[in-house]
Amino acid sequence: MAKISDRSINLGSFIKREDDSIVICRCEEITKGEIREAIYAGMFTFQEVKKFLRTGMGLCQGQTCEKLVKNIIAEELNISPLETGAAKGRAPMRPIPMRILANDKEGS
Amino acid sequence: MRIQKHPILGEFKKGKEVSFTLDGKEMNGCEGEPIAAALRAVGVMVHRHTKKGLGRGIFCAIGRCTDCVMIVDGKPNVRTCITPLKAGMEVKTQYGVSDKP
Amino acid sequence: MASVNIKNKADIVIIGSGVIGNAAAYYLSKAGKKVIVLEKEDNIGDGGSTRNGGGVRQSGRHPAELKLAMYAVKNLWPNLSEELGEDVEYYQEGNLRLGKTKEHLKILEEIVESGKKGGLDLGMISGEEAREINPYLSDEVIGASWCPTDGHANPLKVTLSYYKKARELGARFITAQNVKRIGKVRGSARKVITKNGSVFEGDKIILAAGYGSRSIAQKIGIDIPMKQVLLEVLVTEPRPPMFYQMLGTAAADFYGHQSKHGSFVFGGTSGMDAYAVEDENNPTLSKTAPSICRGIIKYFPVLQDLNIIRTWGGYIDDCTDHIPVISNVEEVPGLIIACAFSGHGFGISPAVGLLLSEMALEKKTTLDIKPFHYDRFKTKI
Amino acid sequence: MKRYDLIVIGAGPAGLSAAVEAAKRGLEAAVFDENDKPGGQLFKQIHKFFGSKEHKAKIRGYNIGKELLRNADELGVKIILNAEVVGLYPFKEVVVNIDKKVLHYRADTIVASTGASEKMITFPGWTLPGVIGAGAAQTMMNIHGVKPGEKILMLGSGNVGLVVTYQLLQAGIEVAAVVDASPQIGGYGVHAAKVARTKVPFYTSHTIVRAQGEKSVESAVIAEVDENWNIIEGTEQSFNVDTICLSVGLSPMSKLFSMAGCELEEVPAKGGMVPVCDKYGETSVSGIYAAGDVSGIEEASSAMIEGRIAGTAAAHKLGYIGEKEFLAEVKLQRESLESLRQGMFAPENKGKVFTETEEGYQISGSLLEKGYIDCKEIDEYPGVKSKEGIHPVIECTQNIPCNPCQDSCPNDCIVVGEITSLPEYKRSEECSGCGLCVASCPGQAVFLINNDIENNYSYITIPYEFSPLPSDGDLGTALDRSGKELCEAEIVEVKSIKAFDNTHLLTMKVPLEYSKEARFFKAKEE
Repeated sequence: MAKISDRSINLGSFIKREDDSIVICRCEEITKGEIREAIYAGMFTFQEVKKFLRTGMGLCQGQTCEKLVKNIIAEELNISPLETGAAKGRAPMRPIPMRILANDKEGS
Repeated sequence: MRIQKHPILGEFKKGKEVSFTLDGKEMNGCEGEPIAAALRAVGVMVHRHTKKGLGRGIFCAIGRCTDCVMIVDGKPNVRTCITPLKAGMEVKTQYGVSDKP
Repeated sequence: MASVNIKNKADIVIIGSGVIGNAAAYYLSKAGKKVIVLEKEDNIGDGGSTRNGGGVRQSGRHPAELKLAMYAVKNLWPNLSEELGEDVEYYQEGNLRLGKTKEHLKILEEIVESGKKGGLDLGMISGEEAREINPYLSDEVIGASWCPTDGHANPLKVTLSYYKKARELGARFITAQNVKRIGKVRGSARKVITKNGSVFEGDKIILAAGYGSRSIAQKIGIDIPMKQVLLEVLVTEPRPPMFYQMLGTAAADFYGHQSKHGSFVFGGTSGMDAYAVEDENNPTLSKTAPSICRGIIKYFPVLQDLNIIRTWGGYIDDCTDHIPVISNVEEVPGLIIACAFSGHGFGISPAVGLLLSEMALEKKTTLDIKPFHYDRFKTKI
Repeated sequence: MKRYDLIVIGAGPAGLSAAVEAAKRGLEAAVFDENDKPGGQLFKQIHKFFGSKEHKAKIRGYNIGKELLRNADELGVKIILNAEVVGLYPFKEVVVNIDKKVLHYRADTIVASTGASEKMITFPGWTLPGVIGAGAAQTMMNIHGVKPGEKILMLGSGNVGLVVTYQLLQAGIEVAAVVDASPQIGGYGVHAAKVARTKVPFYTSHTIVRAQGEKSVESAVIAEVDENWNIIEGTEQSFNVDTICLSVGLSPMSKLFSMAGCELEEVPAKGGMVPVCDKYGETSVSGIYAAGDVSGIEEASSAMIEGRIAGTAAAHKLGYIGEKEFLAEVKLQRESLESLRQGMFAPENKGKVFTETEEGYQISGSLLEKGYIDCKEIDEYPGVKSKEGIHPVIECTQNIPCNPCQDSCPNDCIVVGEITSLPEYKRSEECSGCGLCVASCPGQAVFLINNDIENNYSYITIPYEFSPLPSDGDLGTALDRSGKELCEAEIVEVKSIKAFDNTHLLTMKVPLEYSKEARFFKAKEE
């Protein structure tokens, strides 16, 4: 459950911070500042930030950054990281060439 | 960088020495070990440069983080930490998703 | 009924924060109206709006829908990034619908005929001509329909940018609001009552909750004949730019494009989708992605070594006649319904948003909405 | 479609144990693992395990892995390697990528034991090549035999950080420092102590400020933090290192359960998002079980028991065993699991700081802060008592569920009692000086002291697991618990027997005054 459901709450104006340039999503190279700015633009859940910025949408599928992004959202919105929602597990669990996925058979 | 005699594990059973190329330069590694291990053993740290031009290397070493990807035999985004080294492999530093800076 | 908290009163209450609801919220907020948008899920745009292939296509549409698509492509899509202040990754590089057999060509010819009749720049081209446009196509392609003004955009960015901009303009979005029913006041639809007990009130209520619209509409005596159909999408690792056309096939086995990011986004069906288990988890089927991959490889062998990094599923609200309901409900004044987009709502979403805003403002609509009337459904005999 | 009684996903300690347990009862079981070798993290764990005999205490992780594999093999468990599970689909369908084909399998029960991934912290420069996970370091050195770096800074002092630091030292790598933002070391004191005595400094209440380097890491800057984790200005210091190891915790890899529609919950004490399970490990989807780190971060010993419980539950669900046998077996396993979950490092005590033991002994502040017990404090503990002739000195000062010292002593000199209690040395019994307690202590906290062989000299026997191994007559330096050089020391005996399992016993001769201080030996550099 995301805790904040009313999206009209006022976060004030976006103020840049010194550590905004740190890369959070290593695959897609999304910085902390970009994530913070998206939160100010109304992206209040992990999924929204992800869909808006591509955090966790790269090759590794959020293995490294999911927790980090949640923590940033939680900090900005003053909620617990548990209240920022989660990404859904989706196939394939590891990158798989199209040629191999196309070659599906009944196991024996 | 190779551990010669480990106090607990003794000597490591490695595959035979084979040669491969990194950006055209010939190097040696042990057959069957991950490409990343072979590269680390000869002191290579940078596997790729991101779109923004930042260097990346080994990070998780178990195929999860995808930071160590390189172009192997023409294919980009190959996770070198879990891809076994074979004789004659052509390994290239990856820039973004291509082999050109 | 208890009086409604002043905070919960608006000019227009929109149910559903998908691309349709968000677009309507944007155009209404831009017109200076007070708007409340209610979303059932915890996330904005959690349904089909952010689970589709991103086609902005005019070709292959029903003649009535074609007008909406042509209007959107001509007047709304080109400026959308600028208007919303976000790059929605709109590319107008044409649509190739591919055929490999004579039967395919027949299907394509019908599509071309229908499009042309509607005034669309759409034609048949040969396999060679298709390969000139897209050199990666397999030699097996013997012909295609070609619509140079079609394209694609990033559905995630479009849905959330409409949200972002509407929010900036003062629209109030509230998530986790599962609507129980629409309530009437003196004969008109005015109130929206949620399962958690909140009550919202508006002069107009726009019901744009995808398939979820059906049960809400039913409670006020309206039934839209639609069903949920599972749709799956997959995305590959990024590659340097290869082509930017929107792609589809006569056999409708897959569709998709290369995105600005470099990844390829392909959607499709396997034939098992219409009767897939309905589940709030939007599960994918184990055999659909392989089927889509086989489809892609047949037409684009060069893509076969690309890694798939994610697959996902969502449900479309498939209408019995496969065109949407975009309609005032005359018998329930104040209620406007926008649903049953049947899997092709994304490309027309800016136009639909605009039309909905006009309907809510009781203005003459820019385009004819009669064909999308909620009460149009007839029996076959 | 081929259907198994049980499909296990992940051939680590939990998964293999589940498969073994199920196969024992007649289930047809298959285990899929994405790696080219089974065993999960066990084969990276070259240290001796804690616990008691039933938990395979004092056996090294990789040997436990070998044993599990042997068991699985004998029972006909099918272990399929290089098998990447693509997804877990509705109705317990497992789709797996094997040898360039994607195969669909069904199972009546599934145990997913997919393990954990490493948590990360961010700081300027954290994406530089040379910043790696502690797990990555372990994989590189213990599996591939390649040093992850020449000089390393370890970030995080939990058990993983401490164990990996020690393994880095064993691999011949220099460790510049172990840094932790918390004011106390997070892992076992004994793990810290074996690192501290090699002179690796601990910087608690310190954090990394940045990693520096042009192409890859060349140095790391750390600084002290106050109680609110804010950096104290002017405390920055730099270390020239080529590698920074991150060891800030693990988080369960529960994506497969999410895909399968199992209910998940975020439990910070378990490390993150875990499937909601009943006491047998069964998730909200009937027939799908979770075991090991994926259901909550713990030690491999607990993972094995969880695996056994899940495997037994699967056997019961499919009617291979009756209710009575099931309940009896699970009761045993649960007791064994509960005994591991005791003491101050129990999962439920995560984040708590203890100042005294269950018995009421003060916990050394120096141990918590710097990794070693101050010489002034050491006499307080029940394992540290002097006696004429040879006798053990057991510097084990925290309540950890572990008792190989008691188990190994043929003369019953050592008493632990309750598994988490501090070991006590019974002066009434005769110590034969066999050294089994020294070699079997997974924390390397037992030493033998004999002050009665030679006037004015103390003979101190220490556990030693480094290369090269000194020999009789070698001269070197005796180090104290902090790694400080004390005096010249001569090796008078080196004992290496099979039962010691590569923990060698070095006996060094030092002046009597250092009897209570000298705890490590540094060979003279060639």
